[in-house]
Amino acid sequence: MTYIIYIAFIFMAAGLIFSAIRFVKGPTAGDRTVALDTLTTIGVAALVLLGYVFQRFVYIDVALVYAVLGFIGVIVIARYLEGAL
Amino acid sequence: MNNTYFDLLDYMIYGTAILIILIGLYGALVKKSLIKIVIGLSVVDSGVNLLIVAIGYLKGGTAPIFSPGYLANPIKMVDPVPQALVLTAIVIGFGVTAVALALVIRLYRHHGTLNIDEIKDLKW
Amino acid sequence: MSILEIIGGILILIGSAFLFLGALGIFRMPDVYNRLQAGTKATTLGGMSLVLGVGFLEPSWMLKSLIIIIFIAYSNPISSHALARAMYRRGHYPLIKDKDKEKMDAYREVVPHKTKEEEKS
Amino acid sequence: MIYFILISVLVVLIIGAAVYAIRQKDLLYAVIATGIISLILSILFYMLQAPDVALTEAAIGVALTTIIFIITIRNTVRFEDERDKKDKFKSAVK
Repeated sequence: MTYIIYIAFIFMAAGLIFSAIRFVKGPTAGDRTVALDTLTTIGVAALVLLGYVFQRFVYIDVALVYAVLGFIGVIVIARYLEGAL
Repeated sequence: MNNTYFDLLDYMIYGTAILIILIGLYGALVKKSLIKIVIGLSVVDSGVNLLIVAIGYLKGGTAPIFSPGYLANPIKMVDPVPQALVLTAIVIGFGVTAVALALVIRLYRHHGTLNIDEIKDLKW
Repeated sequence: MSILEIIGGILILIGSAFLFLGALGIFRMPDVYNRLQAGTKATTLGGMSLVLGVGFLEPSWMLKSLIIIIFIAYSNPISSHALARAMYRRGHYPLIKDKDKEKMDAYREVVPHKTKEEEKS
Repeated sequence: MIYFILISVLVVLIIGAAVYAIRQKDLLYAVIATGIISLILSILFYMLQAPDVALTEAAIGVALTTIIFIITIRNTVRFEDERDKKDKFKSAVK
């Protein structure tokens, strides 16, 4: 079970790095916003798995709040790009 | 799962926090655009918060929150005072950022520019 | 090792693999719409599977895991749809031939956007 | 060891995002970079055993700060060097 969590953390760290590279390279504003969205989803998953590692039930609330509020920033940026904010 | 993984990582966190403070300070001092100055102040705020929380960290500790999972298996807790301070500082930092951005919008409507070299008169 | 732990471990592996593949898709795909498709669908499946796996590992956390899954399931499609519509209205074409772009311009009455000529200005 | 890798990745990402937010000429991209700084900072708070601080940082840093910066950029200019180019969709304020 320990090795499974190690492998999952390595996968998520690689995902964070790839999304960050796309954020730096991306030619348009949409690419960078997609990178932010992916980073948010990977962050929620990482928070839940870290909560399991630390064995505290209270820690899951952070991931819950993050999943609720994380997409508002992306929607505001999208409305601004659309010209309709 | 053992919790004693912070060997040299705490120094790494300290170095990161100080580096972020210096980067934000550079942005706030050197850049010409007013919004970029506010972004620099926000980055400084993040670095200070990270530094204070890292000072209160205890190796192998857990969060200072009582819950049934903690009472079944009690181990030592980290210092709760810096966390309370940072919790207030985050909200105050957001208020400072909001007021600064409101002033930026007022300045732009009056002067038509955001370059601080072109905003010279004190009265508006 | 009980049966719940085996199921949870397999779900965590699947979830982390899909998160990694979604990020790799963002890195490798050629234009904005392909990157949206890779970066939102794959990471939605990955995140939901990983959170469900943690819920299987600790059965008393299952209710909160299901709530997180519901929030991922409604927040990710909303953000991806808003972003795709913004890029379409801004005048970004996908990687298609020039004669197919006129087909895309035929939808201007339904959803107004900038055409190929206006994009240059 | 695995935490060393994870925290190293987070530290590199947060320093890179800070440098990017300061050096980028386009202010919209700088604002997105501050959102990434806030996200990574929230995960670091979480790993430093401060979940309440992480919760506040997630709520304020990701949603509210991005919103007020975007509203400011919409009401002023998008680019740092104003004479270079104007935003196509910038509506008239004055």
